[in-house]
Formats: sequence, structure tokens, C-alpha cells
Amino acid sequence: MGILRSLLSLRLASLLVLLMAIAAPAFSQTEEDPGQALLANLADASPRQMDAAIEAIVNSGDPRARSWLDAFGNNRLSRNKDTGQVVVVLRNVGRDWTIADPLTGENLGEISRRELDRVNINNAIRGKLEGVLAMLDLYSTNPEIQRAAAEAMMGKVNEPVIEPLNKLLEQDLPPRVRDRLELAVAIYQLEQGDAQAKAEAITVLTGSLHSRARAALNNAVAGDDPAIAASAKAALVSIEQKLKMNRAAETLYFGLSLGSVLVLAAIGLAITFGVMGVINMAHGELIMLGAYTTWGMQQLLPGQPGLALILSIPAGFMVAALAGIAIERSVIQYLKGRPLETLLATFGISLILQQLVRTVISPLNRSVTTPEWMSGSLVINDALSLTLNRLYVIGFALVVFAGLMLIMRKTRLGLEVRAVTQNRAMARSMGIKATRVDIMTFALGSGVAGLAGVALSQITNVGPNLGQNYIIDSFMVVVFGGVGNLWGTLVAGLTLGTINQILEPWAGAVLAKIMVLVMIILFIQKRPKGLFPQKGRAAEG
Amino acid sequence: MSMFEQLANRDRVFEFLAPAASPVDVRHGPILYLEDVNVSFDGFKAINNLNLTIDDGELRCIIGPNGAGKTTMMDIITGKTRPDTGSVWFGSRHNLLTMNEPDIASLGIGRKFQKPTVFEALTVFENLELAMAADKRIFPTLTAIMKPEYRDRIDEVLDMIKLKTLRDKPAGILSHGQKQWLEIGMLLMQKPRLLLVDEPVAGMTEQEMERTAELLTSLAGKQSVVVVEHDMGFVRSIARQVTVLHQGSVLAEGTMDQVSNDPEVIKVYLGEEA
Amino acid sequence: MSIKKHVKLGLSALALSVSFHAMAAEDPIKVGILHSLSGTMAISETALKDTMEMLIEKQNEQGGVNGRMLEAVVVDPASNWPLFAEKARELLEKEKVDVIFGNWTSVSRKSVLPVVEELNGLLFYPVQYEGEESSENVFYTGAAPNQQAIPAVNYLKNELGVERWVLAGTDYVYPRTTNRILETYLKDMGVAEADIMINYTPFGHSDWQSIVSDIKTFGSAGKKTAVVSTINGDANVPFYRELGNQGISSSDIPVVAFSVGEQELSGIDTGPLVGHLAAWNYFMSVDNDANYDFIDAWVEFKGDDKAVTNDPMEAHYIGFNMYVEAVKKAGTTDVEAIKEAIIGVAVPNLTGGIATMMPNHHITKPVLIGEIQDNGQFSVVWETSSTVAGDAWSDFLPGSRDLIADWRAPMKCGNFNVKTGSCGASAGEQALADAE
Amino acid sequence: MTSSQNWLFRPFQERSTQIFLGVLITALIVVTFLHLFMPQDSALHVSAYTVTLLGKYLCYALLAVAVDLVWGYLGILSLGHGAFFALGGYAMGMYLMRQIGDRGTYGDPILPDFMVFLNWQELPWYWLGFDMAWFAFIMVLLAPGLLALVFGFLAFRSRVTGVYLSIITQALTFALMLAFFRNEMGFGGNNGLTDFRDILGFNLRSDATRLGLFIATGIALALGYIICRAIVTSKLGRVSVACRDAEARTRFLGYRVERVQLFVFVISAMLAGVAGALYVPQVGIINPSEFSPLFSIEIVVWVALGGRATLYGAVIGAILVNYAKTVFTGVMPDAWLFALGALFVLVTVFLPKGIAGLLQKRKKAENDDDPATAQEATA
Repeated sequence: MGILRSLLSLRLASLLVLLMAIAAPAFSQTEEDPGQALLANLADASPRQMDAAIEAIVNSGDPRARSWLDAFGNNRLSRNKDTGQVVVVLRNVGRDWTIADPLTGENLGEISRRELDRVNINNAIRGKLEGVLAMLDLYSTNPEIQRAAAEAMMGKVNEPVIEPLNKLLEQDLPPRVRDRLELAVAIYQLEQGDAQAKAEAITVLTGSLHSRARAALNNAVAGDDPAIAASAKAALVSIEQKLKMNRAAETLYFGLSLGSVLVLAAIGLAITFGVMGVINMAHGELIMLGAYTTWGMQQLLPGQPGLALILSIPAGFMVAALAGIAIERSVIQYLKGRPLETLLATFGISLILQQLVRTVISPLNRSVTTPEWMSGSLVINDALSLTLNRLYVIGFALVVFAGLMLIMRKTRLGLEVRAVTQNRAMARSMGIKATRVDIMTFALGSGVAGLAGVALSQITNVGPNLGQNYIIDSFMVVVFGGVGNLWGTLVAGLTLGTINQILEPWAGAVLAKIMVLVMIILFIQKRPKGLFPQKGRAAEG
Repeated sequence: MSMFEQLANRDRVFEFLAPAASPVDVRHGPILYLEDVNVSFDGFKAINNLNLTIDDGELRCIIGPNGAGKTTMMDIITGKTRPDTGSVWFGSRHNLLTMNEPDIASLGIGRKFQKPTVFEALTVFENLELAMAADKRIFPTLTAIMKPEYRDRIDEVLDMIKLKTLRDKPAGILSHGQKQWLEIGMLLMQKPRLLLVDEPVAGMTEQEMERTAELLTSLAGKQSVVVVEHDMGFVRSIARQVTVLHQGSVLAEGTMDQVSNDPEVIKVYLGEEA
Repeated sequence: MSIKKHVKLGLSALALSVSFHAMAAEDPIKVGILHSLSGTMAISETALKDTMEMLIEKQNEQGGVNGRMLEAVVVDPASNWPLFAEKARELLEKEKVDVIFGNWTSVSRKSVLPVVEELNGLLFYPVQYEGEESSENVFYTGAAPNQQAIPAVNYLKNELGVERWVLAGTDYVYPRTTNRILETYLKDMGVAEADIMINYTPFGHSDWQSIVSDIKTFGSAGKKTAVVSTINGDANVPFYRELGNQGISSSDIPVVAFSVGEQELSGIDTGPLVGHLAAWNYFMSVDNDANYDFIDAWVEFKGDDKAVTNDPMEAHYIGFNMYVEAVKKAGTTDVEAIKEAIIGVAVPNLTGGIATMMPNHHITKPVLIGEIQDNGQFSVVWETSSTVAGDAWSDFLPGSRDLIADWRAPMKCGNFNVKTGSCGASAGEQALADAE
Repeated sequence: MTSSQNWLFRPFQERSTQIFLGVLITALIVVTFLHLFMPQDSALHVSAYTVTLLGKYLCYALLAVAVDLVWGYLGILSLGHGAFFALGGYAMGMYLMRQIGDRGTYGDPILPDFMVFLNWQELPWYWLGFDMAWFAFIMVLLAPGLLALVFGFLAFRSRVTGVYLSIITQALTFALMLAFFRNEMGFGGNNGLTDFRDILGFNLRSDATRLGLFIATGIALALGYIICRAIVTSKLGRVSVACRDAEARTRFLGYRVERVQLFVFVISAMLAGVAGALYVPQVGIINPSEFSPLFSIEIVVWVALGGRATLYGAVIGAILVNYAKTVFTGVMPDAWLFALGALFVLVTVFLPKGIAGLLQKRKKAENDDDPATAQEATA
């Protein structure tokens, strides 16, 4: 479905071009353009008459039909209150809207929305429309569109289209398309067809994981024909078997993705808090800054959310890192060896940052668009599909973690950081600039928080409260994993995430979370220094 | 309120009932007895089949190169570290492996750390007060009162450790040597049967050292003392019996002269000095 | 930004006090504004505070009421419920305000309620809520369940042929109550237990993966399925994102939300949400000149071309005008007089109808069903033929079936029990009075 | 401090306590007088609003004292003391709910309103007995006390220290918050408990009752302060400091550190509970947000701001911060968070020992690195 929708909007983008392409020399000024009537008819139609109106447009065979229907489907058809002319709305934000003439495609410029009377469409009609459009697309030469259309046909097959469909199926089609169409037809048969057709349908549907197939079978089970009901039941049972596996896989995936979110949120803290011992309550707000950077980028590069997102990875890091440096220089450097005071000060800072965002930007959440290549999901099979944005986040989390590991293990900075944290005086005497190391470390931690923000902007709200929602969890993860141990943070994050997702289905979201918390408390009893306790002198006391 | 009144008046009762820590039985054999003790920290064997006996009233010096397991041994005796195998007996009645630090301490084993640890926020006087042998359970502690005789005892020890002038200063401001002294003083307040003293003279001046030597030797006899020390001179000045530890087990034992002539010891230890 | 606005407000007030200074001589009508400007609720409530400032500014430009200027007294209860009570007390006792416009969450209202009743103040509450309450001192300008939930369900059932229901909500009183009402209602309409799935999530819940996939499974049982969402504020963005990503489109499983308005949508990329529904009593997209004027004024006031309006803002607009009318009618701001006067006051709403204050202190509202569009607006797909009067006590809850509220003399009771023929609470009050 | 007197009366011999009690009692008397005998319109009149406000501050002050006892003297940074506060509050709230009786909107003699309209049939067992004041008041101490006992027993026995302890206290209060948000729990969910009518037969909405509660709170604070003071000036207090600064050493002296910690922790939790119980009738509502970890952190902030390990510092901090809040949220509603945040930052940077530090400055010249905090540094 997602794909179809994106397709629709994609068409919309090309709408103007399309309209331009088909100028209307076909009709002289005197002659009345039939399109006029068709559109007027559509505009005036009551919900009941809509079907007919749409049919009329489709059957008119008018080359512009598709563009009209798309506009209609996207709620872009309006009627000029004075002239009664039906127009296509190209830009429908703000108080003045840009409109174009659907017949000639010429841009009619801006007009106050007060002058426009929208031609409304509702779900029911949109559903039908999608069916119709899909039907048209089935004949498209573009395999992509064709596949999408085939997908869209699921459950949209009805009396009028069954004939052409069967015809289509006689020609040779790409396997995927054929498979989909057969499924679609089978579903229709199972619902409408005669006993014999039903029987065949069931054999087709057996083993299909598609939800609509299951729906159809379920109905069949409820149906009056006992024989059909029995075989449908059998089919369902076999499907259920397959589903179990998929469900397990799904839960695991959910667990990992939640886990990776936790890891991302916590990993920066694992450095500022775990390595430097700064109880950084402003960590959440640094995450928030990263998220807002993404939003800002998208404002700077309208229309290219993808590019903006990629650019905001370095940008988000920089912004948060700079903020981090500012905090370190202005406050934390004066609190050496007084970690609890850092809690107090950074708490103050977090309050300031939050309110700053509220006053400067807005107390409202900001909308961050998900680029095409990140929306939708990776379809493994009809029952199991991995949501792309989370897939990316998992990957991103791992990359960030690997990066940090490299920095800490392999680079000079990492070495110095470890030296300074283990024995400041000694490190100093060996000519390490402790102050510089502090700045770098804190900047690094903050920057990583920024990265987390960039990722989170694709999953949750971008708003002033973003930080608060993650600060507690972050501390939990770091402590659970063992302060000062990056591996610990990784393992802890993924573990907690997975456990949470395993519990959730049968305990419910709230109880699951409570259980996880209790589990952490009890676990700390067993391992008072977390999963991976820090070794050596630093751990004493 | 009344509840607290009640508690308030119970201190005397408590002292009355305070069970004298069951006496250490040294009628037959030594006061401290370690047998086949083994400890390893992830792979590395810190203590390796260690056997050691300390007799009642003895003053024993333990020497050995770094990593010989001296401190670990003390940790085991005081219950901080649990050995993997072996047995540790205090007298012939108390199996130390079954007890935790406070129990062992109240049995009468006092310990002075390598790195002097005193309560820096408290005054010298208070440090000694806390160390003083007394009923150390919650309510007795809560309701404890400073009796004249206690104060006298503390002052006595203050004299001994030459900190009288700093009586009411926070221990945090003491010099390294003074902290050492204070900690020894705290040991004395505990009235232990066995003192474990880890590097008592580190960072002390010559005459401070001498005083320490006197003090420790004077203690011997009444109490048993185990001294771990690097400073050969100091060891010579006090040592009667010396034990040399090497790689977690006893390398040699005997008087200073015997030991210092032992070829093994010379090789692994004194050799480095010469 | 808001600082600047204060200045602006100040200036206009100044200008007025010059032009009308004969009137300005009279002390102004103090309007308390009790909306969170910080903390979690600031997201929703800040706009309402601005709305009130705008309305007051506009009113003053027209010379105030009865020749008296209006003066806004703004405080920040910081999304902290006890603080709401404290601030309400501050407004009434210290600032001596004549009326309070404020609150968003039920809990904040519950916390303010005793204060307002004790000090006999006036509170206009602009947000849709669970009902089950009618106070002599509170005027509920938002929707009661019968003005939002029930019609929405009817629409789904009749227009979209929904037979299977997911009632998903945040775990607090509004969703709990609404869902219990709906559950009873659906069962009365013959929906089977098995065809209703109820799910509650904590505030700000951000991980919807498994719940959405449950909904997906629930929806694949054959019958047309819909989600009735009482999910609150922040939790919505991740919820809708997850819907989009798991490929649940409005034509498969439509979601009708009661707490998602233009403001919430402004924080979401609506591309994937087209066709999902919301039930309100007002939409920014309503095609009506009064509405367009309001929007234009708002955009100008905010100085932001993208500023959106929403249902609670309209509620304040109505409430404010009702108060103004009542003051004119009573010729005074005396609380008792206003209480008398305001019942029956009718003012135009922004959807081309008339809102009337009912004796139970709720108002009449039209019910609109809108579909989300890709421009973050709703397109109205259905609306009630006439306005619906708010029901303080739901007919679908055992406890409150028999209760009615009528604040006119002689009844003057917020929970009159038609069975026992006695006024529940006040009977208790009486008992107390006797006891003392 | 080395007096031979009964430990409970020792505090009265210190100047700090004498001054503190002096100030507190005078304040109580003055406020009472100004409230009762000053004419409404006079500038000196203290309105019921202000009285309640002050009462709230005093509750927070008591809470802060409780936190300072464990943090300042025992080195246990509890980020979950809000939980004990809230539990005490709920115990009181449940009593007040039962007092409403049939005056609720649904006129149900037994069930509170929220239970009626969530269709509960009868009172859950844990609500039984709360109609009796004495029972409720015992629970005010017992509920937080027990929680602290169990939690503390587990944590201290297994020697959880430093941040680890802090974070699990946070987990504790967070878990409780989520739990109390659930309506199934039968504590009114998000709306919590509200619409209280009277306490011990006095109408909660009368100014007299308010004044009474204010004075009661003042007395409670005084008592709480004395108790804490008595503990910290006793030998046990010095042992606590010893545990704080060198836990291992204390063990080798023969003290059972975990029991010391447990004892003090439980006392502190009970004090917090009392604070909560007095808080609820004055603000008129208790709901799960009191469990929120951020609130608990804020408490710590008050203490740190006032000056740690002094007790009176905690009181100053709590009152100052909350007064600042009241003022700022009124005069600069859009910007008060800036002011508050800045306050926290400035105090930490320029007054490391908090406000109490200022007062002490002229007294003993202290060595720079405060051993109190030195220990957590390594954790």
C-alpha cells in the first residue's frame, strides 16, 4: 500500500508536466471540451453517484483522465465558487493556493482559498479509485508500476474487472505480477465465485501469507458451505504454522530495533558519564539538538529530505559537539572531581536548553519528513516485512558503535582518554594535555548524542520534550551495562530492548516496562557493577 | 517521641548485655593458621599453596618483592577476599572463612592499610572514638555516650601517637606520616589480639620510624603483630621471625640472619638490592 | 517571540487607554489564563494562551466590554498538577481575576476544581474530555463523549461498514472512560466481544512496533476493521509513523482519532497518513468566512504564515464570546450574575452554526469527521445535520445513567439523580452542614 | 558533641539547631498572627493562599532534610526519594478519599468516584482500613518505611554503591510511577486522588484548617530536623560519615556498614513519607507525577543548592528554589525556566558548598576538596 501511495504522490509531482504535455489544440475555442462536463459531473456527484462519475472519466478514454483522477484522489480538485470552473490545486498550503486548469494544464496563478470549493473524496471512494487506477496501471509498460498495481489489486477485484483480469492472466506476465493477480482473483472467487471456483481458490490461497488471503479464508470458514469451510480451515491451519515462525522473527526484529534505539541514546552518555564520570543530565537535550538539526537541514533543503538527512549526520554531530564543548568550557571544567555537582549544573542546563527551543523555535513538535528510501518496509514475505526506517537505525547504531570503538581503541585520543580517566596526574606528567582531552572527550560524547538525535528524528517526535523521554532510559542502559564499558552499553541496550519486546505482547506495554525496570534493580543486586564491571583501581571504592 | 526516650535510656542496659566477643582459644597452638590457601584473579595465581602460622604474642615480619601476595594475604585474613581453596583459622575455634569483615574485626583482628585510610571529615579524636572497642550494633552506637574513662583512654593513645595537639582537627589535614600514626592509633583503640600492619613506615622520617619500631615491639607479647614491610632497615630493627613470600607462597622462614643468608632469598629478593 | 508579543499587547493596551481613557478610568476586567507554558503540556497549551491574548486584544480594540478594558493575567502552571491548583488560587485570591480560561488535561482540571468551587470563581475549560462532571463554576466548551466519540463510531459503522474495532488509548481517564462508553455502545449495537480489541499504552509511548503488528493481525480476520484512537499528544507521531511503515493505509484499517488535530499534525509528515480520520467539532479547513477571518487574525497575531488553528482554540473563541455576552447581559462581572446570565447565551461558532450554553454548563456543537490530507489539514467528509448538546453524564455508564445536571434555579444541581430524585453531592453537603 | 547527655537532647546544645528552631518557630508565630489578626486589606495581612504556599514549602523542606540525611551523611545519593514522598502522600490521600463518603458525585458511600465510573464493584483489599485515621497515619510511616527496608536490605546487603545505587533508586521510582499510572492499580490512575473534603472532621476548604495544617507541617519539620540532628550528632552519625568516606575501613573497625545504611535510609524514607502526607491535604491532589524521576532529581538539586551535609542547608535550598519557582512562574511565565536553570548553574560553579557553605565560610577554613564528594568521584 505504502508503495502505491508514494506512487500516487509521485504522479502528482509529474502532474503539472503531464498537464503541460497535453495542451488541448484538439478542440477549437468554439467547441466545448468534453473534459469540462466530465469534471463538472464528478464535482457535483453525491457520494452515491461518484462511482458512475469515475467510470465515465475512465471510459471516456481521454488521455488526461489519469491526471484528473490522480488529482481527485489526492484531494486536489476544487471548484471556483464564482466561475464554477473545476481546477487542479497545485499548492494547497497557506492562505493563497496555486491552481491550474485541468483541461489545458495552464497555471492559473494564486487564488485565495476562500474562493475555492473543494471536491471531497472519502476513504470508500479512494479505495475504489485506487482499484480503478491500479486496473489502468496493469497495462502499463513500466514493470514497477505494473507490480505496484498488481499489489494494489488485492481485495479490490470486483465484477467489472474480473473479465479483463482473466484476459490479462492469459498473456505472459512477470512472475511476481502473475502471482499477485492470481491471488487477487482467487480471493475474489472465494468470496463471490461458485462452489467449484471456491474450491480452486482455496488451493491457490493455501500457503499464502497475505493478510487479505487469510481474511478471505476466515470468511469462508464462517461461510455456510461445510465442505468449503473445512478445506478453508485446513488451509488456515497450514498458514498459521508458517506464521508462527514469522511472528518470532518479527518479535526479534522489534527487539533489536528498540534495543538499537536505546544503544544510540545511551552510547554518548557511556562516554561523558561512563568514561568522564560527568553525570550529564543535559544529555537528552543534546540528543534533541541533533534531532532539531535534522529538521533545520530539511528546512534549508526543501524537497530533498534524503540529502538533508545525510547532511545532518555530520551537521548534527557538529552542533551537538559544539554545544558539548560550550557546556564543558563554561561549567563542567570548574567541577573537576565533583561529579554530583555536574548533575546539578547539567540539570540546570537541560532546563535552559529545553525552554530555549520552546521560545526560539516553537513549543510544538516539528515535522521531519522521512525520505522515500527510508519509508515503507523491506518485504521478506507477505507476513514478515522489516520497516525500513528502523532497519536503517539498527545499521546506524552499529556503525556509530563500531566507530566509537575504533576511536577509543585505536586512536591517540582514545589512548589519552583512557590514560587520563585512569590516572589524571600520571597522564599529565607524561605530557598529556588533560584539559584538551576532557574537551575532546566531552565533545565526542555530545556529538554522538547528536547523531542519536538525527536517527531518532526518523522514529519519534522532534520536540522540546524529546530529551526527557530518553535521559532515564539512557542512564539505565549505561549502568546496566557497566559504567565505563562501551561493550556493556551495546549488550545492555540490545538485551533490554529484546526483553521488553518479548514481554510486551502478553504483558502489555506498561507492565513490560515495569518488569524490565524491576529486572534491572534485581540484576544490580547480583552484579553491583553492571554486566561488564570495570576492572582496576578506578573501580575501587 | 516516647519510642526514642525509651531507646535513649537503653544504652546502659546494652553495655551491660554487650557480649564479650567469644575468647580466642590459643591453649593449643598458634593464634593464626593458614593452610594450603590458593587465590587466583582471573588466571593469575596471587596466592599459591600458602601455609603460615603465627603464634600468640609473636611479632612477625613478612617481606617479599611486589606481587608476592602480601596484601592479598591480609585481604584473606580480614575477610575482604575469599580464597579458592584452603583454610584460615583464628585460634583453634574460629574459622575465618565463614565470617565477614565486621565479625572478624570484632573477634580482635585489626588491620592497617598499605595506603593509610582514616576518616578525613572526622577529627582525630572522633577517628579514635569510632575505632574504640565497644558494642558496635546500631542502637548501642546511636545511644552511646562519651564516658570520662573512654576519653582518658583516647587521650592516652593520642599521647602514644603524638597527635594530642591535633586532637580536634579534621584528619584530612594530617601529613602522610601522621595519618599512618593515626591509623596505628586506631588499631590500638580496637584492643585487637592480632594486628596486621601493612607498610607502617612508608613516608615516615627516621625518628618517626624509630618510634614506630618501639611501639610495635612494645606491643608484641600482649598482642600478636604481623608487619609487612619493604624497608629492610626497619625490618631488621624489629624483626625476630621473618617470612619471605614469593609468588604467593612461602619461600623461606627464620630469623633475619638465617633468611638473609638463604641463597634462594638472595636470588629472588635481596639480590635485587645488592 | 512571546516577549515581543507581550510588548505588542502592552502597546495596543496603551494606545487604547489613550483613546478610551474615559473608560480606561474604570478598572479593567481581569482574565486569568491558566495554561502550561513549560513542561510536557506546553506543546498543546501554549497556543491556547496566545489565542486568549489575541481574543482579548481584539475585544479591547472594540472598546472592551461595557466600557471596561480586559486585561490578561498569565501564569505558568508548568504542566504540574498541584501547581495548577496553586496557580488557580493565586489568580483568584491574589490577582482577583474575574474569570479563568485554562487547563487541558483532565487531571489539571480535577486539581483546579475544588479551588474554583471554594473561591467561587469561573473557569472555561476548552478541551474535549470524558464527561462525568458538571460543576457550578466550570463551563465546558470542549466536546463531551456524545459530541465526538459516538458520532465517529456511527460514521465508521454506517459509511465504511466497520465491524471489528480496535480501541487504542493512552492509559488515563479520558480514554478509559471513552472506551468504556464505546464498548457498551458497540455491544448494544450487537458487536461481539471478540470483535473488540482494547489496548492501553503509557504517556509518550514511543515504541509501537508490536502493538501495530497486533492490530494488523487483528485486522486480517476478514471483517472490515477500524482503530478508534484516544492516544494522547506525543505518542501519536511514532504511532502513525509505525502505521505507515508497516503498510497499514487508511483504506485497509482507517484510524479515527479524538486527540489529533491540526496542531499535532503540524508535527507529523502527513504524506503516509492521508485518509485517516479525526472527529472534532471544528477543523481549520472548514469553508466558512468566520473561520477564515479567525485564521487570518491568528496568522497575523502569530506573525507566522504556517500557524494553525484547532478545535480547543475554537472552544476558547466560543467560551470567550459567551463570557463577553454574559457580561453585557448581566451588566456586571459579578460571578453569581454571570452564572445566571450565561445559561442560554448563544454565540456563532466558527463552523457556521450557533453555540448555546446549556443548563448543564456544556455547549451545543456540531460534530465533524475529517480525513487527513497531505497538507496537514483535514477535509470534512461528514458532519451532523444539526448541533449536538453536550451530555455531562453518559447514558452508557451504569453509574451516571440516572444523573442529570441543571444549574438553573430551582434545581441548581450538577448531579441530580432522577431515580432517587435527590441531588447526590449537595445532599452530602447538607449532611456536612448539619454535622457542623 | 562529646556531651554525656542523652543523645536525643544533644541537638539542643548546638547553636545551629538553636538558631534554626528559633527562626522556624518565630516564623510560624508571625505568620499565624499576621493571618489571624491583620485586617484583610492591610499590606501585612498573610492570605490563606500564602499560608498554604508556605505550608507546601515546609513539606518540601522536610523532604529535603530527609534526602540530605542519606546523601549528606551517608553518601547515598537517592534519586528515588520522591517515591517515599508520594507513598506517604497516597496513604494520606486514600484516607481523605474515604472521608468523602457519600459526598462524591455518584454519592456512593464506600467507593471513590473514579472507582464507580471505572465500574469497580467493591473496594480492593489494600483500601480497607483507610477510613480510620490512625490506620492511615501509621501507613504513612509504614508504606515508605517498608519499601525502603526491602529495597535497602537488598541493595546494601549486596553492596551496591555510588551511581549504581542512585540509578536503581531512580528505576524504583520510575517503575512505581508507571505502576500508579495504570488504572487497574486502583489508585485513580493519572488523575490520582483529589476532591478531598475534610480531615479529622475539619473542613479542608476552611482557612482555619489550612492554618492548622501549616502549623502542623512546621512542627513536623522541627521534629524531623531534631531527629536527623540527633542521629548525625550521635556516634552513629559519625559512623555514617565514616561509611560515606571509607566504607571498607569502617567494616574493618567492626561496624556492620549495611545495617547502618539500612537504618538511616529507612528513617529518611519515613520522614519523606510524613512530608508527603502533609503535602497532599494542602495542595489538594496526589497523582503519579510525584513519582517522576525528574522530581526526585529536583529534590537533590534543592539540597545541593542549599548546601549538603548541613540539614539546615537543605531547608534553605528547598524553600529558596520553590519560592523562586512561585515568583518566576508568575512574573515571567515564558522565561522562568531560564532563570531557574541559570540559578542552578551559577550556584554550582560559584558556591560549591551551596548557600550553607557561605554561612560556614567565616567559620573553619576548610580544605578545598570536599572528601564527601571525593568518594563518589571514583564510582
